[in-house]
Amino acid sequence: MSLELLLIIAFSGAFLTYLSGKISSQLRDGVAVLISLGLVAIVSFLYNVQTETVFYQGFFGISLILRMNSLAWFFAIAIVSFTALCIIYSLSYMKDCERSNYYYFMMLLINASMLTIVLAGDLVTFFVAWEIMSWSTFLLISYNRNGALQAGIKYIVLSLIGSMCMLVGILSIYTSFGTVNIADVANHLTPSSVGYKLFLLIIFSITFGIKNAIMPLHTWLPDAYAESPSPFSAVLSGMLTRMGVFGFLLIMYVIVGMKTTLHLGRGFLSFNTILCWLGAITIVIPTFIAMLQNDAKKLLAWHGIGQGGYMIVGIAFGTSLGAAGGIFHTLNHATYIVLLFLSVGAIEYSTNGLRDLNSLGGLFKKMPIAFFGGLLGISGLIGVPLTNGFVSKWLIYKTLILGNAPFLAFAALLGTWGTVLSVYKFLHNLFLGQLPEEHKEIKKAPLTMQIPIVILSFTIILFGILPGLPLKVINSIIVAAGFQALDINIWGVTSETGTLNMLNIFAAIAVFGAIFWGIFKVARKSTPVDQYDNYAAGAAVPKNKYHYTVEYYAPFYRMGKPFLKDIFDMFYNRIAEAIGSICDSVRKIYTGYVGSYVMYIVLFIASLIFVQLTWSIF
Amino acid sequence: MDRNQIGKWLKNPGKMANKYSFHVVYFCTGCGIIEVPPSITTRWDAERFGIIPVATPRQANLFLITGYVSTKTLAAIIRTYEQMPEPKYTVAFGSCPINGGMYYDSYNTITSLDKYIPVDGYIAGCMPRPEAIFIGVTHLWKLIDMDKADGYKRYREDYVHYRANQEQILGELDWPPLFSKENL
Amino acid sequence: MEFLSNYIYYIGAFGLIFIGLFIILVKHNLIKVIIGIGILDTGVNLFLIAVGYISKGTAPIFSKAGLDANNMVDPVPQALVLTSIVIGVAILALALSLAIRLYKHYGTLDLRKIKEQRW
Amino acid sequence: MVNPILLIVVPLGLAFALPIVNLISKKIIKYIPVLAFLFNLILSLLLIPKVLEQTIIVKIGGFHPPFGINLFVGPVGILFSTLIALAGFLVSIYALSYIKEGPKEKYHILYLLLLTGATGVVLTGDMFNLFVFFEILCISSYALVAYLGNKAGIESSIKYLIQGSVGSSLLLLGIGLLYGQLGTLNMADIANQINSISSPSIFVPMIFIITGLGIEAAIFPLNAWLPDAHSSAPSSISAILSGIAIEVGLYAVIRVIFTIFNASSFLMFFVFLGVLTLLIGEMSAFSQKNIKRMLAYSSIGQIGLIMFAISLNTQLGISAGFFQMISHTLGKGLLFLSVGFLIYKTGSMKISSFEGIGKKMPITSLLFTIGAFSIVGLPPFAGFASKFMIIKAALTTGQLLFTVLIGVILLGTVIEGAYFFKVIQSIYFKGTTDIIKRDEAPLIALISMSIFVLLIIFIGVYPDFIARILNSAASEFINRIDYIRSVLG
Amino acid sequence: MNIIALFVSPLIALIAGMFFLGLSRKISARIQWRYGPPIYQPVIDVIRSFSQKSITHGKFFDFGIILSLSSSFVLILFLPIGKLCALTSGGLIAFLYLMLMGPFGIALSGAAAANPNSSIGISRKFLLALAYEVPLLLVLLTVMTHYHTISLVEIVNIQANSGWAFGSWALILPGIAYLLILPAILGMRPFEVVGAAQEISSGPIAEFGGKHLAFYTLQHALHVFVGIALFVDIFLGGWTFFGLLNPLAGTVWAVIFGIIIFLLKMTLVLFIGLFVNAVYPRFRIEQAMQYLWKWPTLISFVGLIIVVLTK
Repeated sequence: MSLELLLIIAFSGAFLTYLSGKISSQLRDGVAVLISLGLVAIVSFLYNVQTETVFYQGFFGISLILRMNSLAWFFAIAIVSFTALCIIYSLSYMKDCERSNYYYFMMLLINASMLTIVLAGDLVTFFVAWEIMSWSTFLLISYNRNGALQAGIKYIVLSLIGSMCMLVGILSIYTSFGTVNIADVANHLTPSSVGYKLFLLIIFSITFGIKNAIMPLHTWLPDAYAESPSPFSAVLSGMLTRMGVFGFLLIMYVIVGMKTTLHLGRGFLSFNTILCWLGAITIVIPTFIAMLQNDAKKLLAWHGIGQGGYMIVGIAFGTSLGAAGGIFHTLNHATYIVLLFLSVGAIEYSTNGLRDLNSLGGLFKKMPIAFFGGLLGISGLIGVPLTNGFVSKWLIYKTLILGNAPFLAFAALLGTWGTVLSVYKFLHNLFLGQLPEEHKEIKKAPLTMQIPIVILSFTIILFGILPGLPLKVINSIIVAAGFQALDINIWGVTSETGTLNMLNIFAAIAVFGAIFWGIFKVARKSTPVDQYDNYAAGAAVPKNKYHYTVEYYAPFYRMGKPFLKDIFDMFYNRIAEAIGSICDSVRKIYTGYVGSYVMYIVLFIASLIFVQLTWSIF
Repeated sequence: MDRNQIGKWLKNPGKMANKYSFHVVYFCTGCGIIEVPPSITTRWDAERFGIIPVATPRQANLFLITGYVSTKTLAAIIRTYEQMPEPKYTVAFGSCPINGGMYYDSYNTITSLDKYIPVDGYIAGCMPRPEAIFIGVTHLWKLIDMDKADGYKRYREDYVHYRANQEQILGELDWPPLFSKENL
Repeated sequence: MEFLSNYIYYIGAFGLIFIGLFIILVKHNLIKVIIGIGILDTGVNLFLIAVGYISKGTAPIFSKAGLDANNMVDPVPQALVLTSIVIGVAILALALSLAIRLYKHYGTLDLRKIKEQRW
Repeated sequence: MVNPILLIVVPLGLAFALPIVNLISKKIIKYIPVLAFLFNLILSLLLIPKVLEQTIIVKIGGFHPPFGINLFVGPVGILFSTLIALAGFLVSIYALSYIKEGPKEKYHILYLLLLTGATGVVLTGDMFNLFVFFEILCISSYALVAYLGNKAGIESSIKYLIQGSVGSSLLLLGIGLLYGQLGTLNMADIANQINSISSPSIFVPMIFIITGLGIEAAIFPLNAWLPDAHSSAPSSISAILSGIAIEVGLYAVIRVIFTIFNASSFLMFFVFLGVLTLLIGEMSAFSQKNIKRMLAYSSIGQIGLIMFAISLNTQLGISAGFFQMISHTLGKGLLFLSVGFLIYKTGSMKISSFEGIGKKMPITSLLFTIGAFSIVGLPPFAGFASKFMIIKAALTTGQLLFTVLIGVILLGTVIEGAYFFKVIQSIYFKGTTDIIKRDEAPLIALISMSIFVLLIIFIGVYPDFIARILNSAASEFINRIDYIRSVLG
Repeated sequence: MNIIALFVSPLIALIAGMFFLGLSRKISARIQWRYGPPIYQPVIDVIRSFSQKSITHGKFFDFGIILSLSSSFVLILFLPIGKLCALTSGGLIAFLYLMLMGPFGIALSGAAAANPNSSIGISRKFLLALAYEVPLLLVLLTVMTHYHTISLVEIVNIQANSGWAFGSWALILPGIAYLLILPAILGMRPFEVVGAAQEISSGPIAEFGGKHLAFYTLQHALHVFVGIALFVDIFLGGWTFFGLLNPLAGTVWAVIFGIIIFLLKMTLVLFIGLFVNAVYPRFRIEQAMQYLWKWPTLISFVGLIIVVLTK
């Protein structure tokens, strides 16, 4: 199966889906699912394939290349599988929505463009696919109207800034070396000056930092996640944002090269240290801002930013454990954040679009599948042992502590404890507590929405207990990047400085769980009671009001609110306003009075003469 | 005190533990509550008998009704009693819960509490001193030993009547019956 | 004095050009501005003629004997000016017709008040 | 052998024949421009391979170049004439359904004249001829701007006229000064002799000529007429003005600078002017409420970008500039044409009135979106390829200044992106969510716009298709000696 | 050894934990001039709870508390009790995460009860946890950085050779910080904000009765055990006592005496905590957070900086 064919299927599948939607919606659903599952199948057959093909030479004579290696495969399989799950989920979620043809078209187009990004063997293909991804994402973020419009503009403006930076970087590579083939560029770059490498790293870091929402550049993300349709939020947070991580891997460890990247600068002023610190800031601040959110999706969005920080810290720290942890965390993050968004989507579906954390509650009795999805999702997000999040976070922590970076480790650990608070709030306010009367009878989430949730929940546990499965692929990635290989077993990581064996932790928890479950069963049977048979100091339980949700961490809010503002967002907004007003005043030079226009003509002549007399350029 | 007799423990640990670990819900309806603080603090130290106050009926096994019971508080008393897990014991403290005491002719005082919930023991007096509480508790121990502190069983058996009595004085109750037909 | 006689046409031409430009710049009345354009045009035309004109020159007819080629007036600028005049007329005509239509719309010819199209 | 002079003669002749045809039948006149530009397009396409082999010099009346008027059909000329014929052809197809009111025969006459003027400007090798064709272009565009006869049209037209006639006077003055010193009007001849006279006396005519042409080319302080005129004209004319007229003006400016005056040192000033034009254009467009005005300001920005590219004065830079011209013609033409029907159906130019139009006119909206993407420079559309080339050209020079200016230009692109994306949002994601009856633009207009889209995508994906002609066009500007030699022999 | 530890250490922890609960009640009583309950009173309470018929608010209400208790037991396996340590996988980081699971299970269970008192209690619990985790993480990071290992067993073993951490000048500040936050970790006064019986009806466990309460009490006992044991392991050298056990090295007696020394040390630490507990009133949650983020954090931060700089 050649890579061109894969991409042709991906892109033409998107168009095909759109066209079949014109005929009938069932056909379209079928085609969309078929295409997305087909891509999963094809990509999984490409496991362990190493190829490189030139597929097009018509663009200024540049050889556009597709290549497949372990890094590409790892991201490709993640992209196609998560998209496939989200597509399946969308079947019922988007059933009665307007423009659903358009929605599927865009989903598959984004899927195809992401696939192209990871398969790109040269920077031009990379950039083109990156841009297609950017604008199609914009078109889908705006899909929900109203608040989504502002989010879309924010996204596309930042995205454009990022891609312009990347364009400059790519073209400067092209002009210096005359090639954009990633492998060749890496070779050419080895002897070039440190300053040039640093320039490339910084300029690409801006692009990927914007996409991966590193702290001062994160401002597009919360709105965009919150306002998109939930299955797309899932793709957006799971894979699309993480194209930034892919980019970082590409620029740091493939293009510039591991050895060089890790030795740029000295001490605290080296490139990767600064990136690590940005990552640490990205972990801590968003995690705490997330605690203040009242919108379920916005809360998850802020965590999306925060978790991105772990990946950056892991990758930028530049040890084999750290890099493996960072890459693994990318996959894990995708798993649980997709799961969480899908769970929230299920709630939205069942409660007609409610996702306000203050007006829901007690849904765990009504929506058990979504609830277990949410529970496992937040467990993964926290990194509770036996979920996959634990393994990757463990790898990152360990590398930070043993790498003598206790402050970074502190930031990372603190982020986790902040995460506990906010995700618990998420779970509590949505699923636990008192079930409001109005939600006693809710729409059942259909099977197509439950299947992805179940699959993802299973994946979280599977990768949590047997982390060796994905770590094997990741090991080959980091070896290709020039790191030392890790000693991977199916159940974890072996090393002299500390072994992780998930299987025996699992066994211990399972045994004790079984023992106490047995004791619990043997002990006197308990009476099930209604939620209204509840302690209320002898008074009757008030209906719909007996749930503590608003200002859940009130004491902390009182203390923290003055400090926990998204100052960067405010800063950017102020800049945008300033630019707006400058633009508004600039156009005032077109006064509408002809005399002044003629005056401009005279002044132009005068200025030409002035320039000539002063500098005599002619 | 037979707290240290291992034989008895092995024979019926549940009963023994229930005797020596009274977690008490004090229902502070009236002036009787004033006698409780001295009894649980340094002067009389109820904790040496294993008696400690708890905040919720879910964790309690002893219900101490300290003072007169008005119609309005009766609902709360019934609810609290029903929320306690079995086995559970009720002790009425002072004259008022027994027969209305000095409020015997008030229009809204319940004169006989045991029409509405089963009462395992009464501590008479207006007010009874803290020592009386301890005497009451030792009596309760004896009753438990003899399986005579069976108020919760009676409540279950005669629930229909208790419920009828409750409804008679309180009107339509806004909570469902504790025991449905299947539970009985 | 000789300077003046040599350059009188140029001075006149540039004088007209500057007068025209001045009118366009300063006057608010559309008709006056159009007149200014006319004057500017005339000035440029005059300048073109002056470029080719030789004082006391003759018509550039080679077939006629006795005429000194060095003393002939350059015919090209005259041809140019002819074209230019035609163009000027076209512009003036268009401008005036537009002015009439503009007056119908605005009820004024004051350019300071005709500022709907701006910014 | 086909004679390139037909490129000018046929539309001009048809323009004059049109009133006579009008007497016979009022129905067929609107097909005349279509035919004329179809002819021109075919002719130009046929000429391209020949011209790329060797430049064609047409000597009118058999006079030899320094004395007679000649046409210079080089790669640049043929590139532009193809572009003009293409745009003219497609827009005239569009106009078949778009122009429904007003004095139609006059529209078609003026339309033919406008494009004749444009073709003449790019093909001529004579300075005064340039002026004449320029005036044809200008006067017909003054009239066409006022075509609708409404308040805005008349006002814009008169303002355009005032500035334009000042400009043409300056141009003529410059030509006169040049003639006074060199005694020739042939461009090649002037170029040949230009080094023989002192620089101040070249400089004065040069600034007059540059200013005069610069007004039509919409260089920064001289472009005040542009937003008014482009927004008030009928959309088909806006497309031509934006896609052809200002680019022809810019062609004339750079022809003067490169070939005639060899003023490459002057280009440094033009680099800054270009960046300034771009910034002013994009910033003015940013908060526009009127869609056509926004597009007009965006054109100013694009002109700035083209100026910047060409002023780099390298082979790559100039060809990038031409490429940007092509993608701008296609993109902006498409935008104006699609907006024409959006305005026609909503009855307003306000962006806010387009809310939800994406449901009513899905195809037109899609075409608009693709045009906008191309103008912003998103792949895989033509705008990306040209922007790619421009940045590459700027970075190839290796000068820090250009790298910094590229940063400024990309900032302008971001602003451009912001306002275009806002419009796209309001087209698709605002307004009512109810199902609205489709009310699409007429088929014939959609076809013509679709051809634009196909070209945009084709060139965007396969820019090597036009690489050769761009390259030889750039060499024509770089090697002025060849130009002089090929004309003077 | 590991197999033995697998069975023995949970038992030791459970017994010691219950003993500590009883002891704390007794000691508090004695400090307050009361006679106090018998030292085995918590056991009676647990048996009593088991004998009672509890209520349940659904499957999840049960699940949370089982999760909490079983993960607390798993936590014990990671803790070196004397020389016994069943599991070392993951080291102190895994240990930290498992420490989280106990409260998390209770939080899930409590919230499933649909009682706002529970919710408020949980919110306080998490806030308090956040407040003491900041200094605690700093302290643990200091220790890990100083000894350059993430394994608890190794930390104890290093101390066997080089003396107690609390005795070394580099780690005295973290040790002090840990002592300052110990009451908060154990949920004692002045940080008894979570199960504040007087305001929020004992908080997260407001709906717990019968076996749920019994499980909770066991979990609480283990939690107290872990909180103190961690301090002993990290700062007081675990089983080591100035080379006292050196003659016995390698024999079973060394293990047994090691455990006894370990438990004695724990008792000592508990006493310190209890004295604070008995005489102090309760903080409000804000005051608790402000306190914990001020002095202990500052001290442990300075300690970390010292360790990093002297590295």
